[in-house]
Amino acid sequence: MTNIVTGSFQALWAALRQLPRKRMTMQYPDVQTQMANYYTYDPKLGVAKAGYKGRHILWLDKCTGCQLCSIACENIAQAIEMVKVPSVAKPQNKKTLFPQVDYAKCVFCGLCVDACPFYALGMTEDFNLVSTSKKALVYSPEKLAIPPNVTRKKVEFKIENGEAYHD
Amino acid sequence: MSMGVGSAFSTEKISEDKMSISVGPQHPGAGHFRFTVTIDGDTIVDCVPDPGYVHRGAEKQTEYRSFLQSIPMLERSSLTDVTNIIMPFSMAAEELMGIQIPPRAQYLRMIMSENQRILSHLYWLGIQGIFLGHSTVFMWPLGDRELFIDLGQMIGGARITYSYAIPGGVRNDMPDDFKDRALKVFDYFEARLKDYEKIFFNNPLVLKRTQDVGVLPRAEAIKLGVVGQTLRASGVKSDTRIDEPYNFYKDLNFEVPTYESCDTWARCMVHLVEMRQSMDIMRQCLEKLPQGPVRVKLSPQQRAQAGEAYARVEASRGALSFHIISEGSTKPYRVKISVPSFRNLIALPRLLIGSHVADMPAIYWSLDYWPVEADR
Amino acid sequence: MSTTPAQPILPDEEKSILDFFAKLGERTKVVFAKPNRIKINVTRENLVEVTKFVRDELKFDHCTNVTGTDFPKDKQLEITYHFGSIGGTGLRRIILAVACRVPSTDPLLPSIIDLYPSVNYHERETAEMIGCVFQGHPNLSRLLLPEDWTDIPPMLKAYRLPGRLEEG
Amino acid sequence: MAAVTNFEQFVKRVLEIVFWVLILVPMVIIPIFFVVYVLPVEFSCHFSMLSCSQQINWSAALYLFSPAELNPFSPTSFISQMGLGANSMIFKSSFFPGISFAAILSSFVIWYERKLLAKMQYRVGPQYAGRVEGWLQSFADLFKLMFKEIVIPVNADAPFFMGVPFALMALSGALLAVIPISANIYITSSPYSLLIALAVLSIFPLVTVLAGWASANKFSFIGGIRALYQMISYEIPFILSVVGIVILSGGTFSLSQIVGAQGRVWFVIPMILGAIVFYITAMAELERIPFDLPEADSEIVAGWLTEYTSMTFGVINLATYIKLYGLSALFTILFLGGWNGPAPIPGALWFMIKTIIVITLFLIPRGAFGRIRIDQLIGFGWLWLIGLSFANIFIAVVLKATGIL
Repeated sequence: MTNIVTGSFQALWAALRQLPRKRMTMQYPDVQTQMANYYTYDPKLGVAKAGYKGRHILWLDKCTGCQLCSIACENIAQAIEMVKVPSVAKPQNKKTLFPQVDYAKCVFCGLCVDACPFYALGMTEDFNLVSTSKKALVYSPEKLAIPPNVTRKKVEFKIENGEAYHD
Repeated sequence: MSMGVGSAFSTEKISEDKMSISVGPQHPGAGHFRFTVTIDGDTIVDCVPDPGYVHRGAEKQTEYRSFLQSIPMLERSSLTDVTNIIMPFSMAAEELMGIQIPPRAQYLRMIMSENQRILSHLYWLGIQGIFLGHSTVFMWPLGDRELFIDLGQMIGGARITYSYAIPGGVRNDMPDDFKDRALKVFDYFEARLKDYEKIFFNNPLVLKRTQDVGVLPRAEAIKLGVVGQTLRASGVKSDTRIDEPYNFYKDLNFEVPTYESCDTWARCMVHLVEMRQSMDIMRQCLEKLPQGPVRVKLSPQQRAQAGEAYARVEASRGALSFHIISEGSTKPYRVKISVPSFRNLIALPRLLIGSHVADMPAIYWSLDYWPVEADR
Repeated sequence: MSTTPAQPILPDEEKSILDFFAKLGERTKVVFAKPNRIKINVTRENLVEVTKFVRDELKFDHCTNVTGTDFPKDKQLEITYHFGSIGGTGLRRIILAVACRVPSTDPLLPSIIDLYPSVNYHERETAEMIGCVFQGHPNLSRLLLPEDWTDIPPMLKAYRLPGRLEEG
Repeated sequence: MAAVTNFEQFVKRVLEIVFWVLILVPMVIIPIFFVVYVLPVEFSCHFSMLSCSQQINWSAALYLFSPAELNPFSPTSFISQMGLGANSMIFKSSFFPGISFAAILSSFVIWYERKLLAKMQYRVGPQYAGRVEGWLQSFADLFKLMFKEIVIPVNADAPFFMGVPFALMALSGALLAVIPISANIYITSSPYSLLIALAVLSIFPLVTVLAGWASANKFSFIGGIRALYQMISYEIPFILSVVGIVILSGGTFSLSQIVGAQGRVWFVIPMILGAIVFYITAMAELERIPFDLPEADSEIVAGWLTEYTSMTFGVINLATYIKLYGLSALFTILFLGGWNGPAPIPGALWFMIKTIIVITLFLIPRGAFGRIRIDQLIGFGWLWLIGLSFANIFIAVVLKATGIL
């Protein structure tokens, strides 16, 4: 019986001592955490560089239209399609073939980045891709080439004095 | 109104004094899973599990994909346990391809795997809390889980599905600031676990609900072939990390917790101690982490030798093994996944029959049954 | 993880298991013996007998996995039981695979559920996925597939996933 | 204020107005009405020689027969003569201290509970409704529930099924009727008000089992049966725990007189065992964690509430929280000296402060405990609580016989 009483009070105390602590909740639509760098792949070393795997970024100056990313995606999500973009004329890409990503299908595994031998594809920290139509989720090569612009206030996940909170 | 007549789904006619209730898939006490229990008063007299609501044919799907392309699909079978479910696949594939991965990659795999174990156990703890009516223990672990999700994100680059342990090593090296952050998180969380002990593991009402509930004796646990926490809570010191050490587990010091009481409480405690162990293992890994490459360069369409490989690891819920048969092509001929949830399912009717209706969620979730993983 | 050498050096436990199977003579045929992994072939007539030896003499006390594989070239189905041991000394690292080949046209084999209660759901899953019948199993009803599944068993090579036309 | 350009904005604007009217009426106009019309009457009661009962003998009928006697320029007397004044039964039972007051208080108790629980659980709780810490969250929920469809199951016993929310609301109102807020603010005054409160509380399990039965759902049925088990086995220690109070206060069942008997010392000090038993059993009566077995969501979906939707669910919830207020008020009256307190703060305010502290005590265990099992619950009730309440009666008898109190 004493165990029950002391145990109950200990449980109550463990709950009540959380009252003055700082909150862990992140107020997401107002703020967001600072994500890591771009996820990129170094084909010479054969290893990737750690970073957040958000939406892709396409460096148009480097893409040769070799379709390897599209082939890598073939049996995974079939999200990458090679499209002709005549308006973007680059010397290394005579056929003006560039990848176009459908984010309704993409699973963000990043294996397309690993497949690119020309340092042309990376993944950015932009994860907020919500849209009201499926068509808006198809990112054309020109849209992929724009670096993301995150306007939200960024917060950090801090651990101090036995409290973890977003600030 | 006729209560007590069998439900529309039951095949047998049930006598008037018994009632059959269908738990799941739209019941808050069961995930994508259904089991029909027949109750006599407050006692369960029969239980028929019915898995398969989220069967997606992962084994069939692998026949169409190369080894590398199977990874993102396979890890979605078990979202709380992604590294552990693809690691044996990669190990078996590497055995068939005849390659050896560098030590640093193996250490990174261990770090991610133990991080994943904490994530899975915290998720388990949250659901076990809410199944016992304890809403605070639902919120706390799911909040503190965020810290470990962040750790995983630092290395894996995603919140849940990293596709990290691929055949040939790991995708990328860990960032430089990982070690400091990880040690900070472990210190915080170890202090926090004392609060968890007070509010859940030593809480008298939780003890009342879990002790001597759902007892699975040692001999029966071995005979039924259960794995993981269920086996260790029945007093069997069995863990693939010790039985058949993969990666570099044989170089590390860690204890496998076992309990002799064989009940739901023991299964809870095994989860708690394993979380501490995992943090300890990760500390040791960060200490011993060797320098070197992390990935063997393989073609995305790497060809495997003909033959068979059977690789197993200790996943968060127990021993998880992949049996891969290859005929020498770029795609596996047959992949069979033996998942801990599916192997533990056999204990569910055994434990539920004879127990109270009120203990049903507690026993069910103490087996750590993850329907998506079991159905594959 | 290393490449399997042609003649692997086997630890003592594996050797004693192989010696035991050698004693059984014609009833078993060792397919491969690597460290930690041994696979033997048995015919369906000898399956129950051999698994009884495996359980009682070799102390492999539970089943970890049952794989059903379709070999359309041989017109055969291979059912592979993987046994693990907890009670046996030094055997926990070993997985013993007992394979049994049955013709696709007559996919009957005896159930070993009386010897190993742990194969219950594994056998049910294999039966519905590959279309074999485990004689003596008390309840071979649908487990993972939907109740209204009317196609051929899905793990047969003849079954093609809808929407995927290219060669698998 | 942007100009209304299309139909969508028009509808939005109208809904906004309706929303604010619905918010303002209970939140602002009723309190203003109370301050302007009721408080003067209250104070005139205090300071005049007239007793309150003499002022309320006017009714609307009088106005019909002799309108000339009314003075339309004195709003106080006009309202009171209309039978709508602060001392009229209609005002007291429906506004203050009756259902409206309790409902508004309950809605804030719901918000308060959610915030408190969130703080214990390391999170923030409701935050957006009302701009400041989500203080209007209960009203937002209320409007959400209002726009939901009421679904009556095919096999349900529709009259009983739909009658349950009304019965629960009526019972909660009946519980409030006998609970005085201060020496002068009460709905009815009866020498047997404690007995009436206990009698009303013992009807609740019948309604819950009726809800479980009428829903034609197995989970509802199990929940109803569990509620019946739990409430009936906890009824006995609940009633026994207040026997000591009755003994100590000289054999009276009137709540006002029980408060009067606590002038010297609050009964919580001699009757600590009774207070503990009352607290635990009241928690079981309220189906609050750790005794929320009848609506255990992980076991039996939502128990006897499973089939209730929309405002039927809302009304049941509201009735539960009004019951929470009623039981907390009862605890305050029986053990904490009711409206007794140092002079500058009026008695009613003292009463409210104490009641809110008691409500907090009822809310806190939800953050620290899980649910217990039905056999453990009943065993605990019969084994410990009844024994403790008998010990409490014994203490009361000893104290009374020795003349200490």
